[in-house]
Parts: sequence; C-alpha cells; structure tokens
Amino acid sequence: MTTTSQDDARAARRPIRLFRNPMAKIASIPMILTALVVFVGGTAWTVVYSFTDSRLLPRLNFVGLDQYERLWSTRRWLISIENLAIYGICSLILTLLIGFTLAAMLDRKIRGEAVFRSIFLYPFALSFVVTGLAWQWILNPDFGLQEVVRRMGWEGFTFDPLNNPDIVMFGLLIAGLWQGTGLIMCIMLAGLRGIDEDIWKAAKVDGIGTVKTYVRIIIPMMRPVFITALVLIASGIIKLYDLVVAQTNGGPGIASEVPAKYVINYMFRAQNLGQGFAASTMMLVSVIIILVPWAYLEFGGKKRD
Amino acid sequence: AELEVTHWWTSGGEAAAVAEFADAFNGQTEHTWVDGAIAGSGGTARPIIISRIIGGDPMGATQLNHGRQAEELIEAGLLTDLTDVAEAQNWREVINPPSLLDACTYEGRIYCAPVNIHSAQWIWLSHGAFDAAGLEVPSDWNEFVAAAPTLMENGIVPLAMGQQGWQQNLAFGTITIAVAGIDAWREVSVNRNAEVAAGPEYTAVFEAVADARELARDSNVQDWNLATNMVITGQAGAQIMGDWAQGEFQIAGQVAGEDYTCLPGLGLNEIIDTGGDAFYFPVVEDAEVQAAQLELAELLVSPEVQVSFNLAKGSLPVRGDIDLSTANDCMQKGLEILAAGNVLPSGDMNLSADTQTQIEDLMAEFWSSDLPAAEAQARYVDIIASAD
Amino acid sequence: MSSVSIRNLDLSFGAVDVLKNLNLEIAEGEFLVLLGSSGCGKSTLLNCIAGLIDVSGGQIHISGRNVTWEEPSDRGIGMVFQSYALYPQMTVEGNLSFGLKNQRMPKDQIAQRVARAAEILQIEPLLKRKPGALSGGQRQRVAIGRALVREADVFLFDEPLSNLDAKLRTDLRVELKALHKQLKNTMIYVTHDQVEAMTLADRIAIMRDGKIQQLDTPSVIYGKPRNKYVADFIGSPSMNFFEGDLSAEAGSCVFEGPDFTLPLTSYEFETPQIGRRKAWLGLRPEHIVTGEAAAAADLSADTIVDIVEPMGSDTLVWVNFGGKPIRVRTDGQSDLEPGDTLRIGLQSARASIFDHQSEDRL
Amino acid sequence: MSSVSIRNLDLSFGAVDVLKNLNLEIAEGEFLVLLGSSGCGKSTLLNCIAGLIDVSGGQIHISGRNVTWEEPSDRGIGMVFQSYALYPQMTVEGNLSFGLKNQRMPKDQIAQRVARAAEILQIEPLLKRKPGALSGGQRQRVAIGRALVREADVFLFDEPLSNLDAKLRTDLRVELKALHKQLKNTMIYVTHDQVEAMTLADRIAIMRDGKIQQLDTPSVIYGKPRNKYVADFIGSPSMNFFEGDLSAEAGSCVFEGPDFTLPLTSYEFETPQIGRRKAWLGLRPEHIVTGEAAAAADLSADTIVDIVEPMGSDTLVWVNFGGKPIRVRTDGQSDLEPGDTLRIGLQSARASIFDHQSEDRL
Amino acid sequence: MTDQSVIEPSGSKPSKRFSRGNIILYGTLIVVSMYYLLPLYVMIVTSLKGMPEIRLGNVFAPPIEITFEPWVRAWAEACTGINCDGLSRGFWNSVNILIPSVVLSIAIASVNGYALAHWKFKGSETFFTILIIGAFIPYQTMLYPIVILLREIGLMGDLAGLVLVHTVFGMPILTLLFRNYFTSIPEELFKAARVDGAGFWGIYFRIMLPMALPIFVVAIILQVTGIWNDFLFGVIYTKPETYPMTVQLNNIVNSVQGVKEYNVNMAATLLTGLVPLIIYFISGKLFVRGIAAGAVKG
Ligand SMILES: Nc1ncnc2c1ncn2[C@@H]1O[C@H](COP(=O)(O)OP(=O)(O)OP(=O)(O)O)[C@@H](O)[C@H]1O
Ligand SMILES: Nc1ncnc2c1ncn2[C@@H]1O[C@H](COP(=O)(O)OP(=O)(O)OP(=O)(O)O)[C@@H](O)[C@H]1O
Ligand SMILES: [Mg+2]
Ligand SMILES: [Mg+2]
Repeated sequence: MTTTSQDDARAARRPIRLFRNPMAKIASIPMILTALVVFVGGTAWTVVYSFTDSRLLPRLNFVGLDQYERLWSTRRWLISIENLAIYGICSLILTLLIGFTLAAMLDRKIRGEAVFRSIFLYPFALSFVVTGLAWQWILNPDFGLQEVVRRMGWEGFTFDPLNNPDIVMFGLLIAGLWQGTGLIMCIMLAGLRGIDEDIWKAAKVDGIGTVKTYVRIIIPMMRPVFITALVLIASGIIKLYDLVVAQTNGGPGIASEVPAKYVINYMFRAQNLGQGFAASTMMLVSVIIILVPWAYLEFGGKKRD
Repeated sequence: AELEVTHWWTSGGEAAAVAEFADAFNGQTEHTWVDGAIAGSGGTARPIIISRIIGGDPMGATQLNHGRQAEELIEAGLLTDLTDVAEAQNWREVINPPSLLDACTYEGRIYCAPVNIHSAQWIWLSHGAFDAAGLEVPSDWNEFVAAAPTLMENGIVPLAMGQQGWQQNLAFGTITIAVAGIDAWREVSVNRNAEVAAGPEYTAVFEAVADARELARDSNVQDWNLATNMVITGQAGAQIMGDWAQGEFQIAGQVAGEDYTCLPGLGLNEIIDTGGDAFYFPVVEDAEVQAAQLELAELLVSPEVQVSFNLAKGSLPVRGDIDLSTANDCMQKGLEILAAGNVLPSGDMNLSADTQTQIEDLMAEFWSSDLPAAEAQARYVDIIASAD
Repeated sequence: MSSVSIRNLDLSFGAVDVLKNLNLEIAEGEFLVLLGSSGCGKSTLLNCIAGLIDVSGGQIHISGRNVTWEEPSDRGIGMVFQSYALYPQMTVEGNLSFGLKNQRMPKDQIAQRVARAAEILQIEPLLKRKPGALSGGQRQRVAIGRALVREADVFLFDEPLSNLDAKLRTDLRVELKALHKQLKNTMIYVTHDQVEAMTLADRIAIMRDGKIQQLDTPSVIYGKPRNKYVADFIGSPSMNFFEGDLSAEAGSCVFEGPDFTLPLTSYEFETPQIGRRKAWLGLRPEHIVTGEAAAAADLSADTIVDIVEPMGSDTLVWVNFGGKPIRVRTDGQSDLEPGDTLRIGLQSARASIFDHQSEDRL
Repeated sequence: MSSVSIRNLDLSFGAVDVLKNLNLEIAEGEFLVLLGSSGCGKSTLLNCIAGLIDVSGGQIHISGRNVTWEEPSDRGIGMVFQSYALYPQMTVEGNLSFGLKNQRMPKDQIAQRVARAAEILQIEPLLKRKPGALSGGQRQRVAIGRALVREADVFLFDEPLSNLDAKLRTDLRVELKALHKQLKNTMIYVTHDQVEAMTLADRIAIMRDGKIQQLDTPSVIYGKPRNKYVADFIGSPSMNFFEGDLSAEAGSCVFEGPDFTLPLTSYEFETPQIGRRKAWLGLRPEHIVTGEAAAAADLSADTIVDIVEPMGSDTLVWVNFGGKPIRVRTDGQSDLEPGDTLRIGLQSARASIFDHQSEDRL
Repeated sequence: MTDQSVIEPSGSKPSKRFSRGNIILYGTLIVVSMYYLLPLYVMIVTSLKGMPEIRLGNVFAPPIEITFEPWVRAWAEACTGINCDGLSRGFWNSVNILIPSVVLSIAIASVNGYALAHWKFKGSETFFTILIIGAFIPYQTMLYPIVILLREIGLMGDLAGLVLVHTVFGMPILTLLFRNYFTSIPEELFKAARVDGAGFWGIYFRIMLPMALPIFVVAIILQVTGIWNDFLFGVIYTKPETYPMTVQLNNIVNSVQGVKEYNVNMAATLLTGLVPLIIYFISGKLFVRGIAAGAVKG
C-alpha cells in the first residue's frame, strides 16, 4: 500500500464539532426547547410583567417596583410566607425523619416488607385534592376524630385544627405528611440498600448500638440520598397549593394561605396579574436561593465524574 | 351548532335554574347546550374561563359577574358585541333597573346579557330555631342580636356563617348598609372616600360586625349553602346571605313566612343592591356558533325564560315587564323594593376585583380572629384610600 | 489451650445449609488462613466467629469462654473487611477511636491506644484525613488499625487485601506477617488467594461447600494434599493430572498412565496399597524436571513444546505428554520455541496419587 | 508496514492532559500489550484507537488508512472489555450477530460467521443462552467472539481477564495466546497484570502518566529495563534497589553500596561510563543466588534471615543486606527459619544500574 | 483451665421471633400503618354508608348497613350542573388524555436522559440544569406563558396541546430519573455497541430500552399519578365533552346540594384514585428498584 500521511488527508480532516453525533443533538431538541422557551422564556416573561400594572390581561405598562412594594406590605402575603415557612420547615424535617425512620424499620429484614411498603406508599398515588378532602373529613370536628374520641369518654378532647387559626397549618401538615412520606421512604430505603453491609458489621464489632450507628454512621453516608429527597420535598413545598385549596381553602380566615395561592388568587380572582407575577417572581427568587447552594453542593463539590 | 356554556352554578338551586336555560335553548333553537359546569365558585372557574378566552380557544358563552371584570377582554376585542341583539330586543327599555345594562356597556356597545338580579342584603331567619328557643321571630337585626343569648342557651348557633372570605365580606357589606346607611356607604364604596370610612358611621359598622362575629363563633361550616342548611334545619337562628339562598329553602320544601323569614337590609334599611349574573359571548370564528351565541343571548333575556329561571334560582328577573305573581313571599319583597327604586349599584360595579379581594382578605381575617374592630377599620381605610 | 474453638457448628440460611457440623481448633497466637473458592462459606464462618450471624447449632469458644451468644463487641475480636468498611465521614482518628469512645474509655487512654496503633501501622501522618483522601493501601491499614486499638485477642480478616493491586498486596502481606510476629495475636484470615495463604499461614484450612477439606501447614498442604480438590486448588500454575491405574504388588508400585508407566519407587503412601485400582496421578509443573535432571528421574520422556509462556522469573512451557498438554515450569532464561523437543523427567517422590472414586490421597 | 500507527496523539479531558504526544507503531499481526499502573491512560489510549473518544490532536492510522475521525464501527476493529459488556437482553447468538446485523450483512453470512466464531471459541452449546446464564469465563469468551465475528483487522482488549479468578485467568490466557497464533490479527491488549503481559506479548509498552516508558519484547523489558520505573514495575516480587555510587575507571567499574562494593565485571553498560556518580543498583530476587552458587558470584555475603514466605513452588526469603531487608528467591523446598544465616551471592551480569537523577538505565 | 465443653454460653441465646426489639419494631410499624390506612378506611367505610348513618356521627364505625348506592351514584348519577352522569363521563376522557401524555412524555424524557448520559455535548448540562430548576416552578405561575405559547403554535384547546403541556412539565423529573439510570448502565456496554456499529437510535432501542424496565416503571407510575390526578391543565386545555375525571370529581365534591353527600364524595374520590392505586399496588417492588437506580445514584 502507499504511504498514508498524505492521501488520507481528507479522512483526517477534523469534522465540525456541531455536526458530530447529529442525532444526539436532534433528539435533544425537545429538551432544549422546553428549557429555553418554556422555563427560561416563561420565567422571563413572568418577571418582565411583574413590573407592569397588568390587570386582567398582560400589558406592558411599566410601574417599576410598585407591585413589589404592595406585595411586601400586604398582610396576606406576609402570612402566606410565614405559613409556608412553618409548613416547609416542619414538613422538611418531619418528612425526612419519618421517611427515614420507616425506611430504616423496613430495612431490618422484616416480614411483610412489601405489604408495609405498599401501605406507606399508596397515598402518593392520590392527588392532593383527594388527600385534602379525606383529611378534611377525618378532622371534621362534628363527626371526625374529635367527636369519636369524645364519644369514647374524653368529653374535653379538642382537636380541631382546621378551624383553629393557630394550628391550622399543622392540620395541613398531617395530610401533607400522609401523602408525601411514602415516596421519601422509598428513596431512603433504596439508599439504605446501597450501604455496604460490612459497615454494619464493623459497627457491631465496635459495639455501637443500632440507633447510634444510624445517627453517626449511616445517615452521614447517605448524604446524596438526603439531597435527592430534599430537592423533591422542597420542590413540593414551594408548589403547595392544591392541598390547601382542597382542605382549608386558606381558612379559617387567611390563617392557612400560602404563596402559590396568593399568586393564583391575584392573577385570576383579583385580576391583578402584575401583583400575581410579582408574587411568583418572589417565589422564583426564593427557589433560586434554595437551589444555588444545592447545585453547588451537588455539582460544585465533585468535579471528578 | 353545539354551544359550550361555562358557568359555576352547581348547587342544587343553581343547577335547577341552569337546566331551565338549557331546556329552553335546546327546545326553542336548533342548537345544543353543552354544559361546562365547573364547581367551586368563580375562584376555580375564572382562571379557566380567562385562560381559554385569551388562549384563543374560547367557549361559546360564559357566566361572569358583570362589572369591571370583562372590561379588558372587551378592550382586547375578545368578546362579542351584542348591541344588535339588544337593540332588536329593546333591552334598553325592558331591563330594569337600567344600571344592569350599563354594566354590560362599554363605550356605548353592549357586551353581555344580564340574566338575573341578585341582592346580597338579606338575613334569613329560621322559625324552627326561634320556636325551639321559645322566642318570637325577630323583625330586624337589633332584635336578632337581643335574642341571640337565648338562642345560645338553647344550643342554637345564632348566626350561621360559612368560613369563606366572600361570605364574610357579604355580611360586612350588608351590615354596612343597614348600620351606616346608604349615604355613608356610597361615599366609601363609590367615591372611595377614606375619611368617611374612618368616620363614626363605619366605627359603628365594625362594632356591629364584631358583634356578629361573636354570634357566629360556633358556626364552622365552609360553604354558604351548608350555612343555609343550618338555618333550614334549625341548627342556626339566622344567616346573612344573598337572595340566592332562597333557592335552597325552596329545594328543601320550605315556605317563606311559615318556615323561614327573610328580611331585606336586615330589616333596618330596606335597600338592596342590584348585582347579578350576566353571560358573555367570546368571539369565535365558526359562523354557526356565532349564530347560536346571538340566539342564546336573545333567549336569556326573553320573558318566559326569565320567569322560569329566576323562579328556580330565587333571584329577581332583569325585566320590569313580567308578571311574577307566582313568586314567593321573599321575591315579592324584593320586587317591591326594586319597584320602589331603593337600589344601590352593586359593589361589583364600583370597586375593582383587586380591591374587593383585599377587602375580602381583611374580612376573612377579621371574622376568624380576634382582630379588634378599630384595627380592622384602620386597615379598611388603607384599602379604600389606595383603591383604584 | 486453644484460643478459638469451634465445635459442631451448623449454619443455614433458610433451607440452605452453609456450614455443616464444622469443627476447628485454633491455637493461641496462631495465624490460620481459611482458603476456598467463592461461596464455600469462608465469610460465613468468620461472621459466625465474630457473632455477626447467629449460628443454627454448635458452640464457639474464644479464649476459653463460650461466646456462642455474646454480642460481637464483647467477644474480644477485631475484624477487618475486604471493602475496608471505614466510616467515611470520620477522620482516620475518628475511625480508630469510635469504638473505644463507645465503651466510654477515658480520653487519654483512647489517645494512647490510637497513637500506638498509628505507630505500629505507620499511619501517624494520616490521622486527620478522611478515608476518601487515602489510597487503598492506607485505607486497609486504617481498617487493621481499627481492630488493633480494640486490643482484641483474635483478629478476623475477611479478604483484607483483595481490593488492592498486586504490588500493594505483596507489600501489605509482608507487613501483616510482621505485625503478627510482633503482636502474637490469634489471627483468622479469609482469602481465596493462595499466595497469601501460603505465605501468611501457620496453618491453612481449605474449605469446600461449608466443610473443611484439609487443615495443615502450608508445606504439607502443598506437598501432600489430602485429596484431589486440594491438590488442584493449591498451586499456580496448577497441578497436572493424569488418569490411570495404580497397580501395587509387594514391594513395587507403578502408575500406568495413558501412554506411560511411572514406577512409584519413592512415593510415600498414606496406607499400604495392594492390588489394582483406578487412580489419579498429580504432578506439579515445577516438579517436572528438565535438562540433565530429567535423565535421573524415575521416568523421562521427550516431548514436543506447544506453548511457551515466559513470566520473567521463570517460564511456563506447555508440552504434550500422556495424550494432553501439560504444564512444565522451567527457569526464566529458557529460549524454547513452540515445536522444539524438550526432555522432561517425572519423579515419584513429589507426585500425588488419589483414588479415582473418592479422590482421596492414597 | 505497520497495522496500527499512532502519531503525536494528544488527549485531554478538560484541563487534564491524559495522553501527551504519544507515538506508537504496531506491526501487522503483532500482539502488543499496554502495561501500566492504574490511571496512566491505557484505557484512554485504547478508546482513542477505537474511536470512542475524540482525540485532541494527532492521527491514528489503521491498516494504512487514516481513521482519526472515523466512526468506531468503520475502523475495522473489535473490542473486548473488562466487564464483558455483553448485551444482557440478547442471547449469545444475538450478541455475536448484533454488529453484523447493523452492517446489514445477509442472514446466511451472519449465521456462518457466528458459527465459525462459536466453533473457534467452543461456545456452540451456549448460543441460545443469555449472558446472565453464563459463567465469567464463558462471558469473556462471548465477548471475544463479538470481536471475532467482525473479522476485524485489529483486536483491542481492555483488561479482558481481570474480572476472572486466578485459575480461569490462566486458562483463558493460554487460549488467547492460541487464538492469536491461529488468527494472526493485530492485537492490542491492556492490562496491569504483568504475568499476562509477559506471557502474551510480542512486545510490551510500559505506560506511565500518558507516556510510553519502554516498548520492547518481554525479555528485554524484564532483563534490561530502560529506567528505574520500569524495573520496579515489572517483576513480582519486585526488584531490590540499593542507593550508592558508581565509580568507573578505565577497565573496571564498581558499585559502592551502603556497606558493600559490587564489582561490575560483566555488566553491559548502555553507554561507556567514566567517573563517579550517584546511582541505583537493582537486583531481582531470583538473580540473587544462594548456596554453592553464591561463592562463585561477583560478591557474596552472609546475611540474617528476617522473614520466610513459602509460596509453594518457591520461597521468598527476606534477608538483611545493605542496611535493609531485601528479597531473595529460593526454591520451594527451603527450610530456612527467621534468624538463620544465609549466604547470598550478587552477580553483576544480571543487575541493572540506573542514574540517580534521571533514573535512566546506564 | 476447666473442661471447656461444660462452660455455659455467657451471652443469652436470643429468642428469635418475640424479642423485645421485634415487638417494638412490628408494633411501631403496625401503628404507623394504621395512620396511613386510616383515611382509606374512612373513605371506604363512609362510601358504603347511607347518609342517615353518616349523620349518626362516627366516621370510624363500620357501616351497619352496607349500601353500594353511593358508588353507583358517584359513577353514574351524580350531578354537576345539569349533567347527571357522574364520573363515568370523565373516565374514558381521562384514559384518552392519559395514554398519549404518558407515552409521549416518557418517550421524550427517556431519550433526553439517554442523550444526557451517553451523548453529552457542549451545553447539554446547562440545559439540564435549567430543566431541573424548572421542576421547582409552581405550574400555576406558568399558566399564562403556556396559554400564550399554545395559542401561538395553534395547539390551544387541542388534545395535542394538553399532551404537550404534560410532556413539558413531566420533563424535569423524568429526565433526571432517566439520566441517572442510564448513567448507571456501564459505559462499556455503550462503547461495545458503538464498535458494533449501532448509532444513536440503534443503541437506544436495542440496548438501552430493554434494560430500562425498572426506571420505566417509576416513570410510568409518576406520570400516571401526576396526569391522572391533574385538574388544572385538564380543565383548561380540554372542552366539556372531554373533561377528565378529576374535573367531574371536583364538580361532584364541590357542588354542594343541600347537604354534602359525603358518601358519594368518598366513592367518587376512591373511584378517581383507583387507577393510580392499582398501578402502585401491582408494581411495588419494581418501583423501589427503579428508585434505587434512578433517584439515589446520580
Ligand atoms: N444472607 C444470606 N442468605 C442466604 N444465603 C447466603 C447469605 N449469605 C451467604 N449466603 C450463601 O452462603 C454461601 C456461603 O457464602 P459466603 O459469603 O460465606 O462465601 P465466601 O466463601 O465468603 O465466598 P467469597 O469468596 O465469594 O466471599 C454462598 O452460597 C452464599 O450464596
Ligand atoms: N471522562 C473522563 N474525564 C476526565 N478524566 C478522565 C476521564 N476518563 C479518564 N480520565 C482520567 O484519565 C486518566 C487515565 O484514565 P484511564 O482510564 O485511561 O486509565 P487506565 O490506565 O485505563 O487505568 P485503569 O488501569 O484503572 O483502567 C485518569 O487519570 C483518569 O482519571
Ligand atoms: Mg466472602
Ligand atoms: Mg482502564
């Protein structure tokens, strides 16, 4: 054969980068479009219109920060934020706690694991609307839990969270946890299954008790799992809306209002789009505040793989 | 053509009333009524309706509270101009009070068909409850307040109140007109005079509302008709609710004057407002649907349909020229007031939805907390001052 | 007195019997290696000794105490795992001291023990690092350290070196041997690497299917495997086997292979043999001599070279003999080529003969 | 003409340069082994040849064609992976024919090729099974078969045997060698097992940090390593090193170690040496002689035995010499005990001497 | 020392089944299970009672007289507005919406995940990050932009539009799951297929898809749950004839006629939840496996 270095110069030409593996890029177009048009575009649109005085229909009449000023001087918004904070913190902690505890119990090689797992998971199949209704019903003071306990003899028993502004968020929490802990349990269970059994053995030889092993060794090892769970829970909390509407509709009074509901109400009922957009922009900002550290932890820390 | 009609009339009385429309439409025209009921009041339905209209895929007709809600849709050219139908049917003449049509008018053109008159300023009293407590049925708010302690002693909730902002706001409005009187009300609600809102008349109003709040302490239902049901069954002494409550009494087979009593203006100030529902017809391209829209608009205001519909719904017809002798006691009272011209324009037509939402939020909070009357008033004054 | 004594141990997972009536006596200070193919129950046995699996029957004594039902931490054992099983979020120091802290040992005593273990294992500079920042060998050292600080009577190792690369494995193996010499603890070491077994063990227990096949010193196991399984298992490259007949007459024994006959002049039988029986002859590649030595052997033959595998220090030559290719080890300087003729010599003294049926050594 | 020719290959992942201006010519039919420690870039180089990673610079020619930017499937290569990488949902037959089907080869031709590969690899009975139902060795055979059916000019192996156990590895190694003999394809084989490298390779390329340190036949690499890294890397147990001075005068050279002096009477220098310089002396454990031979060596000394590691076929003895423990290989029958005295002999002919600074062979 | 064979075990032999730990463990699990089962129990029990019995007041009491009337009513008779044909009307609509939405959203997300795992290109991670942030945006705030978008591409009011919306909002989480899953498939397999001449789609369909069952199960479960339970998009992007079951459910539950017919509401609620529930119960184990592969690694 001939020498190779010259006549194969054609084959040796470096192809243009953009056209290498074209199928992969074509196949990613839906994703790229979604990311750019829907998420970036939609978000930008929302942010832009939050600086206008749009009412029923979006219109570009800029009013600066007026909407934000009003937003932050509205009691209902402040209460919404406060409620979300209470609900969010409690829900985050309790979901992780309960989810992990249940997973840990199921991980102890018990009989009937599949049955218990299905029981804990099935509420996740039900929508928040259904969840809200079911719990509204159970917590109904006239024929729900409270009444049943009273009939059993504790006349003074009072548990009426849905009509008590001070604890209504906990009424929501009961329902929210019921619906959401199953999935987290599943994730935790999957995480626990991924832990090297030798770690358990090592801890046992070291004479470390079960609880202590979980707290000091297993949980710190499950950081990535906790982060996944955290993201899921947090994204659910921010979106909290359906449950509130179904269970309390913000009541009693405005005691269980949440930001997403504020957004909807101002966009559609009060017909003040600008105000709704300003509120949703604030929600977005808080999402980003949450996400940036997470992204940093997830991607910034380990550049290796 | 099939005409999709969106509305949020899903309670018993309401549904029966809508059926009257649908039957008439199906019976008297070539077209078919496709029912697009969405339960959960305007809050749920409105985003859907508006999204579909601005998304370019509108329904054939839709219920909206008339007033300022639709203005922007009209401006954007999304709603059908009904002026031709209105002129042909002579709506200007027959519709009473004329303010109803004014609310449908934008720059001289008519964009909606009013279907009923609702007034909010009523209190409904349960004969059963007062009998049980051994009391006379009160004839005005003050007597009612005086009777309340006895009711409570008998385990009866004096005032039924659904725990929703709009119901609480409605009670507030009703008490305002009864207690503060029409002039003060007009200054505040129409002219947005914050000084009056801060004045003594309104102080009295807020105190009265605070009293009412105490009377409604033990009422923990959510929906308005569940509250009405408390009155029907005698669990509660009274409810402040609009005239649509009557539909519920009717369905329950109760007779005005025998089983229950209705007092317009709380028996203090016999003035009612003239809000109401109206149908709008989004602009569509299909010519057949367009025709159907116009026919429906015509039908909605036609005398027979007005009678059957309003009898079912318990509201007042929008026409002054029809005979409602079959109407019951309460409706007759309303008609008399209407005939006497003791009407106010509805808040829908005065304050923007935005401002109303804020007031609702305030009321929701006020009714379900121990917020002092003075503080609530102060916040009310702020809202009025910044209303647009 | 034996340090670890296992008596009639039974263990089953559900319906699967993994260990069957197993007996094992390990002397104090002995380095015992459990060797066996994957799945034969080595780890299971170790876990039973550690108390990490509840036995189904039998007893375990450690240092004269019956510990069959004691907690792992009370048995006076330390354990080192193949995957290290270090606590990833703790520093090396934390890893070493965690167990002690848990026993509420005074701080200064902990510090002292950790310091001593770190010194022995030469990991002082690593004490503040986390396991993630250590190399494989360093991690394994820390894992050993964790057993060390417990001052356990018995050390249990479950394939501690098999995750490491060859070079490191050699180094750590030597260190481990030195450590044993220094500490003189009883050590039980699981592996399936025979070089490790041969070099480390005082005695080796060869396991198969939950039973111990042979328990002996490395040289006995290598030189006089009790059965064909052990013979085949031990030694790399592995033993060459020939199927044939053993015919023993008074005073003279011969093995009749496929196309050769080997007089067993200097073979030591376990029990005296009479008559004729089917048998296996086993010969290790390094016990087949070549060159001048071949002539002096009990049997010598010319063979054709098939494959030559130079391995640096020595060369493995595959030659055709007895109807099949057999392995012969020659020295590293060999310049044989496939096709060459090689004279090989078989010596009965170093051969092994097994019964054809029972496969036990004759 | 060379079958695979790599010219000035550069490759970097982001900021990390993994391969740096690498050149490699592989002759047709040659069996080349890439040997190097973990992370040195062996797999990366193989992936570049296969076209699975886009190179940053340089050219790759296969069978005279510049294939630098061609698709992997068009390069005429077959590749075998450490983890087998069999398609788990396809039968063995499906695995073998997948690539051919992708080329739209006629059915009967596919069947023929699959049959032939199956015959060569003796996996005919397995054709209908799925990979999950195969043993490790069988899987690896199928993986090789997948390269075989492609009738590739060049076979690329990325540590194909390292997931197998020692015994199987030996067997497959031999089979692979036989296969190469039969097929005579060019084969590029990545491993970090030196026994594999030594036995399989026509030539070995020792890599370190993305550079080739030495490319030579196994015996040269073993006997005359180009630098200290290669010397240390190759050979197990590894070479003993001594730090010292090389003093060369006309006609006579000596290496002055810590407490010994070795006359380099028969050492072959790469370049003639004059003067005195710091240097390393390397001696393989098997090149340190004992017993009678020690007396005849260039230097002999009495040493104290430190550790004895019997490995069956031979014994590794650690003795103290030159101020530190060194490894000496003796035969398997050794009955030395720690503390014994052993006379050892050092021979300059087989030693290696490296410059202290550059670590290159002198 | 003494004869060892007589030394008693110094630890106590644990009694296997009824150890204290086990009692606590199972006890806790059973109590917690009751909390999880309570609403289901209440819903079922209530749905089998007549209204008079419900008014008696004890939600937890089993029905004295079992009646299936509420179920019949919920399925076929309950009124919303003037239509009195219960949920039955919405069921097939929901199915019609569900199937294309689930299929399309999973198809697209799995291809995305596959491309992100094995065919990374410049910027692909950036788009992915944007997508993930998108998972946090409340749907409602995107309502208007989506409406405008659909109007512009002319899909407003079309079933295709609704499918598109479900695809878009399902994309972030699904893509994440698929990406993580495909990343966990050994890269060598992918390389082997490339050497074998398979292209982007060849590898996807022939190699990756057959291996992705667990993650598909997870994706299907999530999407079926999400889409079946969706109310907002379903009502905005459909017409009354094609309203999904949830709209009917909302109407039944929120149209209060006289008294709340709790039994009918409960029956309707249960009927609506039946489809996802069934899927959950039949796929339990695969779900955990899929989660393990898709959500935990990554
Ligand atoms: N928890 C368990 N349940 C059921 N069977 C088990 C369990 N653990 C181990 N086994 C079985 O017991 C046998 C012995 O396992 P063991 O782990 O002791 O083997 P091993 O000799 O350590 O093997 P390796 O060299 O692979 O580590 C195997 O057949 C295994 O399948
Ligand atoms: N995709 C990648 N991105 C960044 N760095 C990489 C990537 N792949 C490999 N590397 C780095 O390139 C270097 C060479 O890797 P390579 O896999 O070629 O090593 P190797 O010699 O095959 O090692 P081993 O024996 O462990 O397989 C390593 O340092 C590795 O960390
Ligand atoms: Mg094991
Ligand atoms: Mg590699």
